Amino acid sequence: MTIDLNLSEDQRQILDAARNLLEARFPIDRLRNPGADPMEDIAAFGALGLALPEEAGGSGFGVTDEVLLHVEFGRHLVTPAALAGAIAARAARELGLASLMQRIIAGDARVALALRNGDDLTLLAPGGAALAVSWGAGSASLLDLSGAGLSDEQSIDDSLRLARSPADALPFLGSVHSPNLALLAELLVAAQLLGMAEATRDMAVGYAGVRQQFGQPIGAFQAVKHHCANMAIATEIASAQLSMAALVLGNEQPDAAFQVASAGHLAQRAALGNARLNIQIHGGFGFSAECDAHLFLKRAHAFRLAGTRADLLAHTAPLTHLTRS
Amino acid sequence: MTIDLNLSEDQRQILDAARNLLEARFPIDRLRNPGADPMEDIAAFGALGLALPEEAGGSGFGVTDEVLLHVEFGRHLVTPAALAGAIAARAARELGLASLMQRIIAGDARVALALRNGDDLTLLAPGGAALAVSWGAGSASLLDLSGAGLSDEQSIDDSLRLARSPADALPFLGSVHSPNLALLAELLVAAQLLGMAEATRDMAVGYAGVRQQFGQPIGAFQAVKHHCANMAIATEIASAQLSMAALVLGNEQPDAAFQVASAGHLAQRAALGNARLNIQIHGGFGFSAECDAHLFLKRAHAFRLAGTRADLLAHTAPLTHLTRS
Amino acid sequence: MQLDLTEADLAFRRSAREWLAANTPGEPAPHDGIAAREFALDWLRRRHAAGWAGIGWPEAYGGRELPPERLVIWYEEYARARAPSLLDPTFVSLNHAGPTLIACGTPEQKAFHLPRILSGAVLWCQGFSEPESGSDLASLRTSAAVDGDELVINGQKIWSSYADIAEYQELLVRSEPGSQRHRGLSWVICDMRSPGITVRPIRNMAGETHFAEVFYDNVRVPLSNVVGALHDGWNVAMTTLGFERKTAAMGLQLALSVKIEELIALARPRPGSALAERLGDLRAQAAGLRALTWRTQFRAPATAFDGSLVRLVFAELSQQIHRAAMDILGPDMLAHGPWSHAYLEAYSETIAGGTAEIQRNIIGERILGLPRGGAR
Amino acid sequence: MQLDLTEADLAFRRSAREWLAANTPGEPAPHDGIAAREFALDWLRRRHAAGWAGIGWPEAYGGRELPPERLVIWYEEYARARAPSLLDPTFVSLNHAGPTLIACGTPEQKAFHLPRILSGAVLWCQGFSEPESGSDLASLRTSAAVDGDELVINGQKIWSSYADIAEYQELLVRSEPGSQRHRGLSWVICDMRSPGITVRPIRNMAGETHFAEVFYDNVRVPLSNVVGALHDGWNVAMTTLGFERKTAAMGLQLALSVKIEELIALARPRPGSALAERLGDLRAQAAGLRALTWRTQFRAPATAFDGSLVRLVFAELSQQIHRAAMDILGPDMLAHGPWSHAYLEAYSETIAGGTAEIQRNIIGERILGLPRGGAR
Repeated sequence: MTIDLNLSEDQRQILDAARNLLEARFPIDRLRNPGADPMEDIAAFGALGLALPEEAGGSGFGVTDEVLLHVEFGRHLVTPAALAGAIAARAARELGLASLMQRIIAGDARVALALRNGDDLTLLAPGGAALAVSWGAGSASLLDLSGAGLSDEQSIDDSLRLARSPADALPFLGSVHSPNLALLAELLVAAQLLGMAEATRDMAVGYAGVRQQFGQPIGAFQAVKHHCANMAIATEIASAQLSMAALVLGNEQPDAAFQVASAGHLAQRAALGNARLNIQIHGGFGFSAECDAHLFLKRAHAFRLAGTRADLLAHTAPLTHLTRS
Repeated sequence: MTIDLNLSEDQRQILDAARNLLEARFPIDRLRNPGADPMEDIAAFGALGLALPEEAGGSGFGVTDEVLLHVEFGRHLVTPAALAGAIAARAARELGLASLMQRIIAGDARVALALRNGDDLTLLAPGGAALAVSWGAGSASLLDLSGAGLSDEQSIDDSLRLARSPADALPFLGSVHSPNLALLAELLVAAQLLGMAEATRDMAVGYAGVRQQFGQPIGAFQAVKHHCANMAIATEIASAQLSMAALVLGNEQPDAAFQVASAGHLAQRAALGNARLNIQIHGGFGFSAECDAHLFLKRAHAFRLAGTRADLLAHTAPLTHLTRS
Repeated sequence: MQLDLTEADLAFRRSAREWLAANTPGEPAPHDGIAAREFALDWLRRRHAAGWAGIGWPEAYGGRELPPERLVIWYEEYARARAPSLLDPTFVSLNHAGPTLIACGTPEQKAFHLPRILSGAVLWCQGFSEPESGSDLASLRTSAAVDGDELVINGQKIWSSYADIAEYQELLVRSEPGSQRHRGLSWVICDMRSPGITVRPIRNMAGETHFAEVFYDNVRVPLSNVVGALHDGWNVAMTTLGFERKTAAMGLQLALSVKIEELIALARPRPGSALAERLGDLRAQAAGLRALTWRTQFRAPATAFDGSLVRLVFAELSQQIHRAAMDILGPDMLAHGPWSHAYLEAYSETIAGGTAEIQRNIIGERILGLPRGGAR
Repeated sequence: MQLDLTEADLAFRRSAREWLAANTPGEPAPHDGIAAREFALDWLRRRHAAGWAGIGWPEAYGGRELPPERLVIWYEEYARARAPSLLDPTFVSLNHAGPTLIACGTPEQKAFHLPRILSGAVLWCQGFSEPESGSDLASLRTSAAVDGDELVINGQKIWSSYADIAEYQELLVRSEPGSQRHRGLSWVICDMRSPGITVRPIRNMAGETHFAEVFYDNVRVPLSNVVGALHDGWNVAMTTLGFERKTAAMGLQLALSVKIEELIALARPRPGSALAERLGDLRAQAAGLRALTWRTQFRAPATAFDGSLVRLVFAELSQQIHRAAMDILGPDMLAHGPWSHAYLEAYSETIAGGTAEIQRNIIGERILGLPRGGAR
């Protein structure tokens, strides 16, 4: 078949390995004792150079493989520094900063994720970061944090710290015009959001199957059952579109920008909608800090802010599958 | 009490009389044999001059009373010519066209409702109409249909005919700048929409209580029960706001424009949302022409088009109750 | 995962595009009655004559046994050409009855019916729903008593599309007296010209009469018309359900995408406006729905329940699109026309073939494994 | 129907406005703990000293017995002055416990407790929910055994706001052993300093600890602390519910309106933009909610179930407003601040005091008269 949406053997292996790592080292429980996620583990896994060519020190996998990995990262609420590192490594390479790229891939140069906020930047996971990455409108930029003397603060998410700075206070290491890199960043954000949507769907369904009220599991009641069905629908459509966008971007097809924007839109909706319903289904417990539900909500907001809200009418939406040539 | 939202004795009497008339002469069933609604009955009831002063040939009631009447009209899907007549009579009076006003109030001059559609007008219920009324942006206009030679056509609603004409092809009888009259027209449109929302809520609840599936009334299932609850919520909030807007407009309080715009917004939502849910709750039968559900949907669309979509940020939304002085 | 079309695929696309450009009917399809029948059959016959009917069907019955990639390309080109809606009177023949016979029919049933279906010689209709068993299909009561080598059918069906203009009906009946729920049903081929059948068309809210009630008064059907095993009709019907929600889905979805693009062209929304966001959201949803359908086609394992999810997303997206049209087109939507008509027709999407509420139950229970409620 | 304020009403408004302008605390209220207690009680004491506490309460207990018009004016001015949220540690005292005692208490109970509540001498908390009976309040199991002239209480409550800083608790217990559902419950005044009570604060998703679990180990409460008849606690609790959803609703709603106006000022949306439509819709909903509450205040008959509807509309509007804030304020919402805090707190609106799903059941069954499902 020339069209095949099954996982390849390679992909299955990456996923298995990633799941083993994440279950062992990144259980959601770890977030109750906040501290920076160990980037060594992420780097040792090869996550930060997964889709870079082997001659550049990467692992030579494709966009679709990397997307699958970041879905798993989203399920485990891995620090935004992982996504930032993967994008920053590419930006460094395109800027010809080979040794910086190597240090990022190796986990030696930690990268914060910079969100634009008017004339200011909000940096996610700035702790110990040597640089920050931001992107938008077809380009990506690296910022030097080494001399910035940033002081980080607690975010609403106990497990995520942030720092704020005027944008012009942070020196540029370089800015590269690269529509594909910007699209890839959007795609990885969508992947992480999808992972959160999957995890909250699973949490909600699991709880609805065991929590008893009025003499039966609450999942037997249509109101809760239909909430779960809506979570499943939002997740499935976002998941399918994410794969499609990854394939199209990987093939450098002309509709990549539209497909990625659609994936981002659907993933944002799924992650936030599911996070909300998950809290609601967990009731009073869901509103307490003792339940993990709020962690997914807060991270979903952080990652949604990392993704742009693309204008879905700016590109052509193709009716037919477009080929490269 | 200086604030009292109970119906006055007068209002109870008007409502009783209106309900008797409407049940006898305007059952929904009548719409299966399309023909123009008898305007004589409407006129004889005094509906077209209800809130005009007695010295002008009206009945001397207030805005709140007239609103209650038009809610009942909406429940019975009375021809838009009734609303058009009530507005046109006022416009004629403000234009000093006393004899035209008398003919309208008496039901002798039938009035079509003109919807603006770019440079064109769409006339609702043009059959036998001598004139048409339109309003917007603080003014109301009367158009002469006598020489227009309009040919009417079937609308998607078998019980409602319409005609289309370039706006400049219909001679103006006059245009009056009257923000209060335009607000009143919006308010009566909202009243009719609320009546439709009430009727469809009642239809849906009635059917959900008797239609059996899976061995019990479908209203016992949360999905249907919550649809009904949502219909009730939308109706109640629109109803409360309609009364508030009527009182405020009747008192000529400075927040009338905002209150009327809010009433229109909530009534549109209730009428269309309830019409849709009513069809869904009736299932296959609801989709058939044999069920009345579709009539309410189609009329709700027609009346929504008669109301403007006011900019709800254009006015001040008061926090406190504003008094006239 | 891969997504690569070959040169041969592209050649196939060109040939489909050319044929459709030359042959797509220019006039709108009639909505009901004999005119709708003739239009749909004529269009099917033209496709059949040129080798474009049933291109995924086995060659033995007139198809071309093309793989799913080619079907996708065909449906893409079909939508691109603005060809007539697939939801026409041939829909049940081509997408329910035909595939069910291919999956469950006897060699004789297949040999007799499939070529007739594909060549546009006959139309089929469906006979599943009953007045008292709308969403609760398993509660159906139309009876079929075995009498020698015949079934004698009594009862009533409803919402049978195009029953008034069809030659055959796929009919689900209770063949085992006293059986409960899903057990004891049979799926039979019913000749609509049989004595004892009365068809009463029902007008729908869009003003059309493609639905009908069908009454059965001692209608005799040979036992050889049972498809699958006697009393095993539920499983056969579930096969049909799977097909309905899979095979033609691609084409129907792309037709929705065409509508979204038409609306964008009509509305020309200002960037950042509420309308722009709404239309952008519809576009993204349509893209996601297409991706979801590709997934059911090109990823194993796919189940009939995936189809349930796709069907529901399709239904609600279709209604959202038509509602947007209602808001964009203004007073023109009050007059008869293709958009106002499509708007009204779309109300059946969340009702026919299982209400949205039932689809959500299925997703909750069959896909997610949530418990069934005593009452739901 | 009429809506006319008198000169005396307007004078009352001026005096409220002036007092609030001079006395409204300028600093933000602490969220939990002793600081929250002291802030709230201090603010209540100031209002009490100036005659602005319990203005609708009977004069005998320190109130002014003002009619609903005056309460409306007071709440309007309170919101206009951006005075501290009514949902502070005194909320249960002033809006649950106090009104319940007024309605159902003995003369002794009223004489002792009401002045203490109104003067800010004590705080009350609620003890209704239990871990296994969240939405299903009638399934509660905390027991109260009659022993002479005392009740001996054992069990556990949860989601008891400010239990760690309150002197008294309105406690709903099963006083009749083996009783089922709504029967056999009693509503008692529990002194939180009684031996056998353990309070464990629970951190919520906004990072605050105003909720708590309360454990009862042979806690002795005099029978004279039962409010209403022994074993008739369900009816007493339903009274409380009615009050909760009515009296303070006006002030809470106007506080939402203040937030909407603040958002509009912050966002300055372009006319016709998606954001403008969204904020306009919120404004209209807030207006409608206000009108709905006026209706429950000024139209007879009003029932507790009307309150259910108002409560649900309020809860969902509150969440919509805070979601809009999240979208408008961008990355700043990730940092601690009043808006991000309020956004997170708003998640409790559709859970605490009966989930949105339960409220919709109540509307369907009690207001609309639909049948109860075997399982819902």
